[in-house]
Amino acid sequence: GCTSNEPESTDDGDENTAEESGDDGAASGGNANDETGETVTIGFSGPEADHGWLAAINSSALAEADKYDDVELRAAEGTNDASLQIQQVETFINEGVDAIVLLPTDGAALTDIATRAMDAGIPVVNVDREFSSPFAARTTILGDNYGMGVSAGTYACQLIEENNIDDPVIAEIAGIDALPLTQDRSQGFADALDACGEDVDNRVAAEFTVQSGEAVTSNLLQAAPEIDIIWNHDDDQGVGVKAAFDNAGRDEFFFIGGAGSSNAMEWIQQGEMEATVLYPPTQAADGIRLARLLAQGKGMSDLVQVEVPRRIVLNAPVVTADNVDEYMHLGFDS
Amino acid sequence: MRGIVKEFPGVRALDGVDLDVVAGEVHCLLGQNGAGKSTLIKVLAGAHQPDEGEVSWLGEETRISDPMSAMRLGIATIYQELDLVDGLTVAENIYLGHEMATTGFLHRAQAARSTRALMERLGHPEISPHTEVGRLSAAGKQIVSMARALSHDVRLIVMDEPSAVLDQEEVARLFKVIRDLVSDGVAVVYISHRLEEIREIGDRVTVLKDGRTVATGLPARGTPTAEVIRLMTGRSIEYVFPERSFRPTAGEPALEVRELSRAGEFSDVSFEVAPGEIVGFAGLVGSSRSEILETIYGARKATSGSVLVHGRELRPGSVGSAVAAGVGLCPEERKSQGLLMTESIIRNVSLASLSRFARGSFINHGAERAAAVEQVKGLDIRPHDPSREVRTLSGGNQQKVVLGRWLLKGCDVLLLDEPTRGVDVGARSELYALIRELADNGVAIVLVSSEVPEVLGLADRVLVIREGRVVHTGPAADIDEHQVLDLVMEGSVT
Amino acid sequence: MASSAGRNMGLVVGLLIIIAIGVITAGDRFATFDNMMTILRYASIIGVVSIGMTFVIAGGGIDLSVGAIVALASVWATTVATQTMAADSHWIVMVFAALAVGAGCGLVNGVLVAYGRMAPFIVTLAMLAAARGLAEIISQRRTQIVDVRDFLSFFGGSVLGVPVLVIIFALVAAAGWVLLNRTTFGRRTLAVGGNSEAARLAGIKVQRHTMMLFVLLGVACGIAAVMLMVRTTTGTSTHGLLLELDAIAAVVIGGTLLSGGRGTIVGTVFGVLIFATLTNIFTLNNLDTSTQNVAKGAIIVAAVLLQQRVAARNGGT
Amino acid sequence: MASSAGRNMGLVVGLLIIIAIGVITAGDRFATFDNMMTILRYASIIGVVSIGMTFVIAGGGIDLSVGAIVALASVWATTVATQTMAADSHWIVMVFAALAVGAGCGLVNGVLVAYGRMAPFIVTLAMLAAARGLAEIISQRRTQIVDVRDFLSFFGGSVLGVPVLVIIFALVAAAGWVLLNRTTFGRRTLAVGGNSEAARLAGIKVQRHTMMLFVLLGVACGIAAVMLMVRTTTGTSTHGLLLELDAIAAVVIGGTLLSGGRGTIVGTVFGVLIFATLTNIFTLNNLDTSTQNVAKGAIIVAAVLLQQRVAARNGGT
Ligand SMILES: Nc1ncnc2c1ncn2[C@@H]1O[C@H](COP(=O)(O)OP(=O)(O)OP(=O)(O)O)[C@@H](O)[C@H]1O
Ligand SMILES: Nc1ncnc2c1ncn2[C@@H]1O[C@H](COP(=O)(O)OP(=O)(O)OP(=O)(O)O)[C@@H](O)[C@H]1O
Ligand SMILES: [Mg+2]
Ligand SMILES: [Mg+2]
Repeated sequence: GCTSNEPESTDDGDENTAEESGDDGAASGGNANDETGETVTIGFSGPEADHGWLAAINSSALAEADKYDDVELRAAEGTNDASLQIQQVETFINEGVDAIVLLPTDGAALTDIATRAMDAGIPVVNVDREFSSPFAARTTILGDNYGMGVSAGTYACQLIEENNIDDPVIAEIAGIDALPLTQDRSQGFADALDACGEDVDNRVAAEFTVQSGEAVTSNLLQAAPEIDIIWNHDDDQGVGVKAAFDNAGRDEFFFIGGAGSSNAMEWIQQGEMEATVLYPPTQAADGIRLARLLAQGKGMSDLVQVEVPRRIVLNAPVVTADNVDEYMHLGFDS
Repeated sequence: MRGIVKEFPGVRALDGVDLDVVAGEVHCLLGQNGAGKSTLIKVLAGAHQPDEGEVSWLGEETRISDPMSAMRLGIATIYQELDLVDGLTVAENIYLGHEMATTGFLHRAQAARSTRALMERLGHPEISPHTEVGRLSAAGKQIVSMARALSHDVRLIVMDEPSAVLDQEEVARLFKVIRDLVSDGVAVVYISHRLEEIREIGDRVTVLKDGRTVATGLPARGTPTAEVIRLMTGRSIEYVFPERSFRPTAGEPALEVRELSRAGEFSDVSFEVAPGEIVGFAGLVGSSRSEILETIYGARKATSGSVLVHGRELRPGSVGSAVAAGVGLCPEERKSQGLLMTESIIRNVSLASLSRFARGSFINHGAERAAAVEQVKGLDIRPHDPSREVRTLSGGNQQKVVLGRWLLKGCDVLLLDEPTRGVDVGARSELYALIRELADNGVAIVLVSSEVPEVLGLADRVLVIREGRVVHTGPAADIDEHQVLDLVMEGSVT
Repeated sequence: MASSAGRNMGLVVGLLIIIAIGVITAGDRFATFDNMMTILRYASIIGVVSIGMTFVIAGGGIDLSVGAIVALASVWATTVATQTMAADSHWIVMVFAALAVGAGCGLVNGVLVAYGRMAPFIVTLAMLAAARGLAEIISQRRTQIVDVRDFLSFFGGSVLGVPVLVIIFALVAAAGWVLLNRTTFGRRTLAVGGNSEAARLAGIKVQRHTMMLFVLLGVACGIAAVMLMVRTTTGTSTHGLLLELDAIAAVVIGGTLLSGGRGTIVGTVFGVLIFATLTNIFTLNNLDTSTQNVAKGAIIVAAVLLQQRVAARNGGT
Repeated sequence: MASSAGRNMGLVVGLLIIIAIGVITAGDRFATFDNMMTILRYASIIGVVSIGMTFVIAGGGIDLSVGAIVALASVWATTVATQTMAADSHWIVMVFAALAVGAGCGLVNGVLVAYGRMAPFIVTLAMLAAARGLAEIISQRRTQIVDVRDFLSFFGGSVLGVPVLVIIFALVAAAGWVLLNRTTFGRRTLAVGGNSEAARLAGIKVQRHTMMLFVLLGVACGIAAVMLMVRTTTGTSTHGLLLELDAIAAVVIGGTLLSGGRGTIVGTVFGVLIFATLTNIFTLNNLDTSTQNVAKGAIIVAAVLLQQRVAARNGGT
């Protein structure tokens, strides 16, 4: 229940929509909220930027904070160790920052400390990997991992139908298998395929790295001499996956990617890739913006609501040759 | 012990050995290198399990399944290879395995007190219970091993070549301890290659040859040495030192040591060795003779002074420079300093002269093997199989392997630190002849030995070292054993 | 004794230098009681494992599987079955489960090393793979949330302002110190690590002892798993990733010989604190991970060199 | 000689068993030339590193930084600057850059271990952190794509159906075998690893030799980096993650003693092939990663035990 959005405070909403500064380019939609307000300190902590997508998460967050004169960012960068990340958040609490943006290594593991931050009066913006308690974050902004799988699966079903493939061989190259997000993506993919009566024939898991992508894919290609559709969870490892295709001289299948790196978009433009399912790394940047608004007590200018909403779930659109130009600017360097 | 058989892969180390020891006697166990003495006592100590045969204790047949059960019976053993833990202190080593403790908690003060008492009894009050054993010399370690054995409540104490690293004075102390033990009714099994010791301390003798008992219960004093040697070796050996043949010639010394010092160990050591000359170092254990040799060799860095070989100064602290100049060292502790235990005899022997068998760094294995075989034959290393792992050789044979390395290398200057340690009488006289022969061929030799007769018998010139200083230099012919001992003890002839 | 103090001098100096850097670069935020507790809480989990690791390394072994064992223990102790049992009876059930899993894994390691005569490196590498795989299978790769409130409130609290986790670490360290320095078990550990043949001839049951060392470390991993469950309120197969490297580094920087035969608990505690403080300072100063890594590498080398030099000056040799 | 064949018997048997499993569970897809080449191509990169690792381990050391060095070398050799130079002159520039970086890192490791007298484990742990951090900084965490076509086409091709990468592996293995078994360098390596004090007193320059071993491994890492660049057409800081564990496992399973003094190149090659074949069979059978991990742990233990038993029967002691 979102009890915080009191209807009577809509009056203040007017000033939020009053002006557009418009100097931030199309994507950022600048407005009165961008005007310098009281200076706030925001703590940001994310997982170790050990591959392109996460590196883009970090760099977009830093870049976003840089745009605002009234934001002082404490970036405790990168770790895959929940215990260490807890230490980082504790440090933020000790320092008394005004808001925390947290992309947890593991949502559940960081829930307790995030709750403590909230109890200490520091609003927490939860990015990407969701906490296990609604009390742990003021706002949650999520990429939709399950939805990503669904998009990929649905698109695969569409391909099967359009191309009249009988008894299609479908392969899946997952990311780090031990991560819940990988499980969510695979689940979504399986559910969507199930809806059109298909299932995954071969599944391997890489580690989000180019090398692991290449290694598992070259073995996968041996395991399945004929493949119709391959969905690769992650465009970072996709570079390796693609190299394995080229090494083996195989291209009989539709190659669908995930996340949406610039490489993937270029491949789509060049016709070397069928599609990729977007999972934008800009959510941390959005997190920074929201944290700033929260700390300054502002709402979102495009909403009538006076306050920042509790939960924002990003869409996971499929980028294909038809619409790639539209999404090109979101592509990140992997 | 009756009909003990112990086989190792490829060797029958013990082939039906009998041994009877009665309370209150010193029973000497003799035999050539590799005869099986150490193996036999390891069976007795529970460190090896015999393949056949039985052990009776106090008239009852028993099975000694591990070292602990031997200790429970009251059997304590001093092993040939000093098996102490370097990182632990003297007291900790002595009580290792039977710590003074209640419910697992140590009584450290009590252990230190008892250690001091033991050291006192062994005549070494200067060794502190808190010293790390790794810092002691070989002799110091031997004394700790003895203290270790005495710390048990023993009825039988087995000593495998305890005197090998000790000097005469130490040996005298050891004998006093043994006599005390014996008079308390403790039995002692004593192994040594120094036959004169047997005569002095032993009551009865058992002789082993090739894993078999060839004689048992011989009276130690009543049996002539020649007879013992014949039993051990199957032939008779002239147990004498070869003729000295060195004639000093004018010309450059092969090795020249000038005012060599190392802080805290020795100072102002100067001497020269001419080609073909043997210079012997006499001195007490701990007088830093080994350190002097190692410093000459560059294995330790001198604080001051210099070493010249054929007039060319060696780079201080560089073994490479010494080896390149033709210097070789047979180190004191063969196991830790000399041998690659898990490698073959061939590879141990060829180690210092590898490049000789290599053409452009590719090794010619045939030539290498042939050279090693020659050393195995020349030194009579047993068994004669050169591809055997050194680990499986008896102590004396291991010593020969180290020697073989430098014989093969063919040095101009050879530094020998206790070269006959643990070598049997037969081999010993062969070694003496060999050292002499080397000298006759122009090699300059520095010999360190704790056996004064050996130094006097072999060397042309003797340096007496006392507490890191040279207290006497002179021709070996001009000095006798007594004078050396006086010098060693007092620093001057009385 | 004197030489052991000397050996630790380098570490004291090292830690002081790092603290000085902390005060200079982030003074007001670094030198607070809260921040100290933050450092200690973080250090406590690695610390407990490192104390156990000190025994295994001093005894001549090594254990690469600690992180995986922590993960498996945390997963096992937070399954629905275990938690239901704990909720019905007492939270001690969860603790017991974690310790039992830890001890069990340690036992397998120990038996293979001691009686199977396999290299500890390889045995524990195999355990690393197997335990993490098993943890994934049991948890079905889901993060399991701890629901037993009593458990969390017992371990999550503080006594006189000191978090229970930190107290646990202190107790484990104290117990480890006594065990290593004041008992026959400790002496024998050093003997086994220093010269196992000599230890055997002295009548020590070397194989059994080696096995016990791994069990001991397994139990330490179980304790660490409990602590991690408290800290993160979860059990998951990704807990303790690369913990083995942190623990080994702390132990070795502390002055325990990797080849065995010498071990110091005080040194290990210092090693852990040095790393934890460093990490905290990195956080306070907004350092990015790449730079952190480079700095970490340089600091490890510098710390060991410093410690060696100081030890050489104070302790001889 | 005889005993070395005996020692490898266990490995031959192990590999045959694994191949049999492959044929039974995935016959038609497993036993094809293409699949064999896939296995070999996969094995070749780990293989080259493992050959180098065999020397370091046989010489009494260990190197945890190989994966990080591979990453750094691959990044350095694919920077815009290097690639521009390579495009302007010759692709050999890239190879040279990778080898130089590898050798340089190896040199740092070697100097610290040999002359700084630090434990190899710690030195290379520090290098692991530092090299990866540096690779991230240089690449700004971007995956750098290889554009130099000549480079890719030279190394990416095949000779008589055998991929160039596999040929490189074969050449490195052969050179390693000769170096270890037929030269003074190899003999000295075993001596240094077996008893460094004895080696020193026998006149071997132990420190210099130790240093050289690390440089040698560094060069092997450089070669592996080139191979990885070819295979993935990229250079990135994430290359070679956990490569160190794979390499060490292969070496030790092969029969090289972790404590030094004994090394076998043939064994290492078998170790690498066993792992690579196993991974391939897992994939062919669609095994999930968790089960793979558990199986891998069990197989490592089984392989080592098998090898020990066979070696004990054939080789004495
Ligand atoms: N572990 C082992 N493996 C194989 N052979 C061994 C082993 N230990 C000893 N031997 C062999 O057993 C025989 C007896 O050795 P032992 O050490 O008992 O001789 P020893 O009489 O003590 O000789 P020394 O006087 O030289 O010490 C030798 O041939 C030796 O090579
Ligand atoms: N009686 C002793 N027992 C044990 N250790 C001793 C004794 N005397 C001296 N030490 C230690 O040994 C060191 C010197 O030993 P070193 O081995 O150099 O003497 P050495 O004359 O070569 O004796 P050895 O004849 O046994 O080789 C001394 O500095 C001291 O620490
Ligand atoms: Mg013997
Ligand atoms: Mg000496």
